[in-house]
Amino acid sequence: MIKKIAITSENVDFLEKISKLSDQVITKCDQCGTCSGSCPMVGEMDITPAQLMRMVLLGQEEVMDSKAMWICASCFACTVRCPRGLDVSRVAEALRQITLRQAVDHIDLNDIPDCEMKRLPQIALVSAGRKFTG
Amino acid sequence: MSPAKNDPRQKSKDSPETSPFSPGLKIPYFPGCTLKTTAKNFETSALAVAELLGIELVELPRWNCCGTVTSLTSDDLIHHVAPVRNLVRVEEMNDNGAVDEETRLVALCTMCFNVLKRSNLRVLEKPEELEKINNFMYLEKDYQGKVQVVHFLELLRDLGFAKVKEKVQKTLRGLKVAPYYGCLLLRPKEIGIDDPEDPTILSELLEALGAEPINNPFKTRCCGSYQTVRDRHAVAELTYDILGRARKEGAELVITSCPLCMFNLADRQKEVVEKHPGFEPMPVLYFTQLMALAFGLEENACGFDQNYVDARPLLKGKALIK
Amino acid sequence: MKKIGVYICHCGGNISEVVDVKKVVAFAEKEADVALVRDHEHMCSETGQKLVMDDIAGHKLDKVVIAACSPQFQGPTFKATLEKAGLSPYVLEMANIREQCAWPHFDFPAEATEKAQGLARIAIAKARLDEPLTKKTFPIGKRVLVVGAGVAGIQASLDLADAGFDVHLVESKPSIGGKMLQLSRTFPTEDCAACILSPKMADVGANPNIHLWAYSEIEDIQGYLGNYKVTVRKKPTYVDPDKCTCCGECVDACPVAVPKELDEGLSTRKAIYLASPIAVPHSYVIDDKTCLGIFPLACGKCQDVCDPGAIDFDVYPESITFTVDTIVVGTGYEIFDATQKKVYGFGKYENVITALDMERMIVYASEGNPMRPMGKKIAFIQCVGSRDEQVKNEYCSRICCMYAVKLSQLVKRSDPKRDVYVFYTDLRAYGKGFEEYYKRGQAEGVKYIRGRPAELIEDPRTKKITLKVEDTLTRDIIESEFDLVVLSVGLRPHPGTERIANLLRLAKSPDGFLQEAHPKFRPVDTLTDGVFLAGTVQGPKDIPDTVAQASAASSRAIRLMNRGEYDVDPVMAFVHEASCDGCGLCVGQCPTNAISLASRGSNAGPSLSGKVAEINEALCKGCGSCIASCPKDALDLHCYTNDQLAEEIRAALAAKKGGDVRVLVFADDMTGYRLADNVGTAKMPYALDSRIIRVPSCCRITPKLMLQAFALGADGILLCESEAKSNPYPHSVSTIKSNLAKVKGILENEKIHRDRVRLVEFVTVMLGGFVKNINELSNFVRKLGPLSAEESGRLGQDMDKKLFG
Amino acid sequence: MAENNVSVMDRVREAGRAVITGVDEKDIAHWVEISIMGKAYKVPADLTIMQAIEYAGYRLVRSCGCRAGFCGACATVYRKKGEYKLKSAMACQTRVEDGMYLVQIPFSPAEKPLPDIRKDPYESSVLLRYFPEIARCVSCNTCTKSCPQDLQVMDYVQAALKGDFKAVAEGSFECIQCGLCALRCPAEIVQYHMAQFARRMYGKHGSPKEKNAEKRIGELKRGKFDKEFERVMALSLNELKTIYTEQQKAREVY
Repeated sequence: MIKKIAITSENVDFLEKISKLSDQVITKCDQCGTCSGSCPMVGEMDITPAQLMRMVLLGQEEVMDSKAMWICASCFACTVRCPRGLDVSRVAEALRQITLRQAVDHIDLNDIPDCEMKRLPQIALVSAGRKFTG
Repeated sequence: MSPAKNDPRQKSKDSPETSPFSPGLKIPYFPGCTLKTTAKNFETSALAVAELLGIELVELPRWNCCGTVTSLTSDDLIHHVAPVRNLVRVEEMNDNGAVDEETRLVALCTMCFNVLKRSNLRVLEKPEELEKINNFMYLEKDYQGKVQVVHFLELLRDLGFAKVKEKVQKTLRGLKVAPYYGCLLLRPKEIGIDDPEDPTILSELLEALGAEPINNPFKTRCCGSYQTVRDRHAVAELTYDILGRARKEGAELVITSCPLCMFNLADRQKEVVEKHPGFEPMPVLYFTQLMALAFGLEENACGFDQNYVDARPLLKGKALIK
Repeated sequence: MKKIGVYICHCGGNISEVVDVKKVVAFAEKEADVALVRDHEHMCSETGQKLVMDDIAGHKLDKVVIAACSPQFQGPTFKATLEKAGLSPYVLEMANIREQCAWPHFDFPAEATEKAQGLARIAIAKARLDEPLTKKTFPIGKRVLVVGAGVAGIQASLDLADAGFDVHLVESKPSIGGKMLQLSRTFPTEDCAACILSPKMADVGANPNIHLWAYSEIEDIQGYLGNYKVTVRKKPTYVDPDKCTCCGECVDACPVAVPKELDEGLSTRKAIYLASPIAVPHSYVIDDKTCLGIFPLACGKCQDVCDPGAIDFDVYPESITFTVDTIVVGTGYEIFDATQKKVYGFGKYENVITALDMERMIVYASEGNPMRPMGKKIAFIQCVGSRDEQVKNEYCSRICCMYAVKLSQLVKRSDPKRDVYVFYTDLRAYGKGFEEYYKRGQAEGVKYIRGRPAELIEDPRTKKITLKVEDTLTRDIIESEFDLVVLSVGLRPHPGTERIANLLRLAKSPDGFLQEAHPKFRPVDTLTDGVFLAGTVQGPKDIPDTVAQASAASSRAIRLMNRGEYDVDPVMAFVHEASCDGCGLCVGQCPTNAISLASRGSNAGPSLSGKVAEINEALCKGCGSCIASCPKDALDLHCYTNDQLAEEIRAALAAKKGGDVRVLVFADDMTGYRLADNVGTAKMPYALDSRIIRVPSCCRITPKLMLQAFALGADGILLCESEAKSNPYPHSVSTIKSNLAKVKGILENEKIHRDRVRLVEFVTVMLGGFVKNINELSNFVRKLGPLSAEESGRLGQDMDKKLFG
Repeated sequence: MAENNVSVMDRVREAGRAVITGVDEKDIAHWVEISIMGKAYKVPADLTIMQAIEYAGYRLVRSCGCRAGFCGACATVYRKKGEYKLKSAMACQTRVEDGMYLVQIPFSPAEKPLPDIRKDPYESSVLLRYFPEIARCVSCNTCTKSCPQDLQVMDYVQAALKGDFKAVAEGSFECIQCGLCALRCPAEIVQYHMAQFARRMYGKHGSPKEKNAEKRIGELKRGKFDKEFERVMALSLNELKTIYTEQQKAREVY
């Protein structure tokens, strides 16, 4: 099913919000796809990082429903390669923050199975707490 | 505060300090929570080799969580409080004479290093943010911006790998080791300690130890980091690729400098084997463990017993341990 | 007793509907030295001009003042009029009572009329001191230096030589031909590059008007338009071209094999070699970096086998110096060093090559002796080292799209079973026949995939390359193996350009290529007189563009030279020898090095060094920036002399009544004055108490003149200068700033507000800004109140001491 | 039982009144003006916050307990005129000051996992397992600032993160479980429960055995106090009441 999208002033507001939060000039994105090709997690994602950038650029808030931003591991592989000097991982963070700031956590630390809890090192739990809970 | 004087933004190797390695050198050291628990062998081995190199790593008093992952949004200052608070402790150490004119803060854990350095950079570039944080922490002394965050590997590079070589008792000849860098030691550029696409610092260290560095094209590919909590199987796939590749390139052993990489590369091999029964487990060590071995330290300093995949059979095979 | 004719123009009501022309006439008649005053409906009309000519003849006028529109408009017309009437065009002054008076002040007829009188007075005051100067003319020869013998240099040289000019063509390599010599075929027509280039190369070799300095470097260039002294260092080839029969025995004898430049190191050559089968000059060269025969003579095998005895190790570099009149720079480009793009593993992976490598491979393949296998599955990666902030090259290299379109279909056509892909971000087929050529490639089965590959990984065993990329159109991640990956590398400025740019003071644009004088109207000129740009030295371009630009450059050079002389306005600095004491302070001040110290001529004067400042009029650009540096007022500028400006200032302040204020606006020719005209044309009102005085550049307004202005009753001074980057005198803004600092300092010492004098940098479109700044200053000084007689008095006292201590 | 309840409440109410009974407002020299839940009151200057609230006529049936600074029930927060800082205190231990804005806050709700200190392994990960939220600590130090016992709360939370039972136990030793830290924590950590668990684990597995306690247990086992027990068991309810009241009088706190 091909969706029709409208481009309205709200779209611009969303773009501006994300641009401000991520401190990136998202409109500079040239859609070359370097970020996607560099992303170690892209195989797990429902939309590619470049697609994510595109949707933000067009102000499609549906991007918030995608999983991509939660799958991003903030490894900055895209950051060091983007020909336009954009930091995609910061854009992903901005999208995560918007959700988390509405007190909607992505994971509940209490749901982690005990067997995992026994194994996981602090560093993993703390960073997960940072990225997935608000 | 003038960053120009001792600019932490400078990579330590470029910093013009005169003889940064006076004998009996004491340097503030930030362990981080994981080195106190699941990565004890990282710390013990590191402290031991540092001592042999004439460096005393003085643990930061009252240190708190480094912040663990840098908060990347423009307005989220609260998450930079933790790192800055630690930097304040370093300045305190200088004020109360715990160390002598030593504003370098050494980290072993790559993630701690990355976060501390990045927050330091940020508050130095944005004085207004530093002011906010200082006001927020009104119970602490203000952070003056004097601290320079360095990774233990940088310290070794500054010291010179030749010096490291001098200390080698038992050269690791014939040991094929693939360095694994991961992300946070190299990225983003302004934080990284080496070329983000083609780093060599660990290979140089290995050569100093007499081991044979194996180039793994996936040496800078992310291990999945904290995603290991959300989706361990996805991470296990990355581990499979990275280690499988190292094996393909001829490596018998992989070294890393990050406790999270260690967990994802080593402990996640459990999941890897479940999915890929043919997978041949690959021992993963902290680079400091190999140093300890090469420096002739006894096994408990090396802490081989605490690694998920036991490296000892391999090392025995190479007659490096009994 | 001067005889000044003053003419007031109605401009068909444009002026007369606001300004009471009769009153202006009446006013002008009372001015000293004025022989006659007339008004006319249209001064610029035939009748108007005739009127002037008749008066010059009839009343023996020696100066003419025309109060009408802006001199930017009809200035040239009236200058011509004066010349026709046998007067120097430099005794014409115009009072701009349309753009600066009638139009902006249309709402205030009375005040406008008063101002018009004031403007007329200023013009008359200046006219009094006008000298009957004539255009300066300098001789110029027909000698041209062309630097770099790539396709640009070759084309420029041939054009110039054919036009009968004397060309020195300098090339650092053993043979001319440049990069084009390495190419397989040219897009979009697929001509054999070497085949179409070799005749031109031969022409160069054969042309008697071209002195070819191959295997030579530019050592030094001194001088200026019409007199550039060039020193060339000729490297020894150790082979006497006259004796050499090109038998090639020596090559077989030579034991040293090194990577061959022509083949990008894909093949080897000997230490003695012929740069290319079609090399010009067609003569062998010994590469003394690798030869074993050069001090100490350890080998000498070639010498033994050379029957004609053409080889002589006992030769040394020689420096040759000659003089040229103009210079064409065509030092070209080098390809981006792909090892910088680490993710692509060039230099590490044997199956990752550059497009230039591919050009050579195709050449060899087409000759039937392929230098290496190409494989069945080939990928081209675009924008390698272009449009990439990570390697600090943000620009598009323009040619990579099309050469990839070419190479991809050449390899596809040579073996249709091949699988050929081009990975691109944007495909730019902008040129004539380009799009059609692109389509042809697609039709032949080359597949274009939109996405920039992120990384290449080599298989340690098969050495095949795995490429990872997002197909940004389908949003799929492609991860797939290739036999060969070709990097479409971009262009970088040639390292050799650096020296030349420094020697000739040529500016660079942010991308590192050389900066043209004007991006639209002077695309091949530089800001250094008589120096022109040809080809990729100015920026990436393809062969036709390069050739076109080379021809353009040569014709621009010809335009300067073919008359045998060239004219310049006499707006130039000159020295009052009587007051120059040869201290030399001014020498360093001149941005074009036009000032030097010469031994004193006849008329004696105060002297420290026994020398006196001398102006090289061929170099002087007439900016006037040197004048402020002279503590002795020994320096001056024709057409804008110290006395003239002082008189203009005096006149501008004359009618100032007690209590009201006056702001002097000095406007530079390039921008400030034109801006004032635009503001007038737009009928934008501004402070009536301002007076605009035209200068070549505000750096002409010395601190002393500013102090004089205050002393004479100015309450505020505004300097309007073109912003530094579009300023014809790039240094002027900084000079002005230092002058300004001096004056502000003195004002402060005298407890006078430092902001009474200001500088504003403009571009010609900032109309609002111009008005705003004038009004601001006028309101500002209005608030402060006019300078008291006592204050201006103080500023007037021993200015030299204040300025030079 | 019910009767018991009432009598306890009566004691409490008496205690409240005890402050002002027999005091004639005319005799009170010093008064302070405070606001309780946004309403202005004038109260004698020498009252505690809790007494002031009760003087103003409020009846505290929660957020008050031992009135002796031990139970932690009356922990509260307040602001003062012209200050932006939100201060915290034990209402029963802090004097009212002029211009205080007061409200008696309820206990902060908190989930308390029920670990078993006998079964649970004495290893660093166990704290995180029961209290994963400590991983969310941002070291903002708000807990320390809000602790009425002036404990270095943040420091012991950080110690918990490192699995250092001893540091947590010692750092939190004087915790009275008032819950203000948990109430103010932006990371929604329940510091005091975690600390209690840590103390117990440390007590059970970490800390050295206490000599005297073991001695006393021995004595009990050996029946050294059997006689005394028998005597008490024999007493009637009223006798017991009197003994208890005497004891209480002896350590009267009002």
